[in-house]
Parts: sequence; structure tokens; C-alpha cells
Amino acid sequence: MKTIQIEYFAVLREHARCASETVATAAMTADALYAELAARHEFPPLQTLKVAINDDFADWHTPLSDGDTVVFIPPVAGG
Amino acid sequence: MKTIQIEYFAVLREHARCASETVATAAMTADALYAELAARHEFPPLQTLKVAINDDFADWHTPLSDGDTVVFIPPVAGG
Amino acid sequence: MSSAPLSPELWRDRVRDDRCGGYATFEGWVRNTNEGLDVRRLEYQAYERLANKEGQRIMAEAAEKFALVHAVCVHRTGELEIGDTAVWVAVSAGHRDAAFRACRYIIDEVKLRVPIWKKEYYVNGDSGWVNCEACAHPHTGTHDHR
Amino acid sequence: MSSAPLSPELWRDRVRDDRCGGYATFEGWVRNTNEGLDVRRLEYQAYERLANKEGQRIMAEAAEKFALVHAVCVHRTGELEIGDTAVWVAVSAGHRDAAFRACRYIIDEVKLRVPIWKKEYYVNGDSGWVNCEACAHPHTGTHDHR
Repeated sequence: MKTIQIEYFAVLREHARCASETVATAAMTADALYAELAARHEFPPLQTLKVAINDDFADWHTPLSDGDTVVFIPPVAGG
Repeated sequence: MKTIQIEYFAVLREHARCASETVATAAMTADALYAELAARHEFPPLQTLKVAINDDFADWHTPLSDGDTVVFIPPVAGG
Repeated sequence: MSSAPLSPELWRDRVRDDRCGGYATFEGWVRNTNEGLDVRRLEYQAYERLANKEGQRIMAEAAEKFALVHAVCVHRTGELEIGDTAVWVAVSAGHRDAAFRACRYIIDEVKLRVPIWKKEYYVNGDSGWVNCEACAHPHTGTHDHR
Repeated sequence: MSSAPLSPELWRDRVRDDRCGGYATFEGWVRNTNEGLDVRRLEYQAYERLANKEGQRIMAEAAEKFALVHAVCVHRTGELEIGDTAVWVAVSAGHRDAAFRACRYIIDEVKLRVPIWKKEYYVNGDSGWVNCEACAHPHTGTHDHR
């Protein structure tokens, strides 16, 4: 089991009902972790979701390490 | 003979040594008038000169009328 | 990123330079409508650490692509009212072509890539996160984030 | 046309509009060099009656071509120092594409068509009217307007 710090923004923060949480997970990759959390928090379907690991954009298949910070990024809308 | 009001700008004003003058001329068109004044004031050769008659751009062959105001327009450089 | 109202006139001096003949700016203002809905106010949320990092990358790319001298971009977070400035971009350059093109590049890339989210609160009481497929057509009530 | 220094921050309110999401501006600043020559100061002369008329035509064309809401353009006349603002263009529009394109159109056309002339005074003591074929390369001394 790894300990992962998650931060939530926008629509995901509203569904998770928190801005951040620490989870213990067996997920090997970001996409497996997202599947786990999406089920727990009932996230809505999002077609274009990105992921950041340790404050940089990452591939969904990047192996997670103990202590990583993960942020799921719904479609952005700055400006 | 027609009486024409001339205004000078930029390089032409410096050569004419005045901002405006009133001339009596037999010139039928703006280009004939320019030739007359260029000779008198020793204007330098200018390849892209335009002309305005009564405060609007005009064709060089427009017939001049008594009392017209004529302005010769050297290459512009606003901005 | 700034949680306080933007004051473009104060930042203008940051890009002033005697070598510059062109200065192009862009401001994004909060409009009173979006896609046919009357907007009452907005909320911007940002993933600030990555937003700053990605913003710096965009500025570096612009400096690489265009002959600019200085460039600045600041984006609001928090609650905004109609007419408020959400984002400000300013570029000074030797000539206007580089200033315009760099300014446009920066705002286009910021909107596309920087992790900032906008929630619109509508006059009809609905609300929704902009560009969020799951929030599309919030006024139909199919998906409610309140 | 204005013979007094330009104050863009005061005119910003003229183009403010709750319907606008995009605001693009351009300023032309007096540079300290031009075509390799060090510039000390500038003088702008304008044929004001026709300049205002042609300026109005350009603004009307921009309003026709682009979905803008408000547009303003002011140009200086008289003596300017390095760093002074020679021209200011501001466009507000529903969206940024129209704001950018209209702003660019206006400054491009103003520079091309409006009867305004610029005389540069160089650090080396020479001077010349910009774009004037007869004044080209004033530092060679072949044509002197002093």
C-alpha cells in the first residue's frame, strides 16, 4: 500500500466534498487510482481529464510512488 | 486664373518655408499645380505623393475649382 | 495568480522599455452572458503551483517564438463580478507585429493549458463549471453542483 | 488627434461594457533607435481635418469587419520624447478574436493611410522625416532638412 496525497479542483472538489485527502491505495498507476476514487466519490463522467503527479503533468500510466501528490485536472477554463 | 489655398506638411512645409499659402494659378489639375509649386519651392523628388482637395483624397487629374484647398501628402508615418 | 483585483495600470511600468516601439495588451473581462445564459458572477479556482509553472513555460515559449522584450500575465482567482478583469496580458517589443502575436499566443495558450477553472453563477439560479462536459447545459438541471 | 500627452488609463472607461469579454489595446511608444540610428526625440505633424476623417473611416471599417463593441484610437501630435506614447488603440468585443483582429486592423490602417508625419531627431545631430524617400539616410548628409 502506498500513501498518496490527492488535491481536488472544480467539479471534482465538489463531488469529493473536500479540497484534499490522503489515501492509502494499492493502485499502481494514476488511472487505477482515479478509477478507485471515481467509484468512491461518484465522479461524473469526464471525457478530457488530465493528471499531474508532484505538480507536473504526467502520463496516466506513470507508476505511482509512496508519498506522491496527485491532482486530476478536469477541462480547464481560464481567461 | 483660380485662387487656390495650399497647406504644406512635413518635408514640403520645410521646403516651402510656410505652413500655407494662397496662390493664383492657371493650373487646371492638381498635378499641374504641384509641378508649378515644386519648381518654385524646389521640392525634393517624392515617389509616392498623394493629394487631397477640400480635405479629402483626390485623383491627381481632378479639375481644380476657384477657392479649392489643396494639400500634397508625402509618405505618411503615423504610429 | 492573484486573489486581489487586478490593476493593469500599475503593472504597465514593468514592461516599459526605451527599446520598445510596440506594446500590446489583452484583458479578459467577466461578461454578463455566456452561451445565451445571463451570468450573475464567477468563481475562478486554480491549481496554483502547476498554474504558475505552466504559465512560466508559456512565457518562455513566447520569448522564444517572438522578438519580444518584456511580457507579463496575471490571472485572477476567487469571486469576480461582471466587468471585473479576469486575466491581463501585456507584451512590449521592438515592433508591433511581435507584440501582437506574442500577446495573442500567451492568452490562447493560457486558456488552453493552465489549470484554472471557472464556475459561472447564472441569473436563473443555476451554476456550472465552464468546459466541464458533465456540467454542460446546467440550466437543464441534469447535473447540479450546488 | 491630441497635442497633449496620452492617458490611456483614463480612456479605458470609454470602451468598458458588460457585454464584453475581450479587451485588446495597442500603444506605439517612441523608441530610442530606428534603423540603426540613435533617436533623441520625435515630432509628429498631422493634417488634422483629413486625419480625423480617415481615422473615422478606419473605425467604421473595423466595426463592419469585426464583431467589436467599442473602439478608440488617439494619436499624438507635437514633440515627443523617448518612451512617450505616440498612438493608443483600444477595442472591446464579446470575444478576444474580434478584439485582437480589430485592434491590429486599426493600427495597421492608421499607419498606412492617416496623414500624420514623423520627424526623427538623431543623437548624431541629423534629422529626417520617416518614410520620406528624399529624407532616406539623413545621416549621409545627402539631404538635409535642418
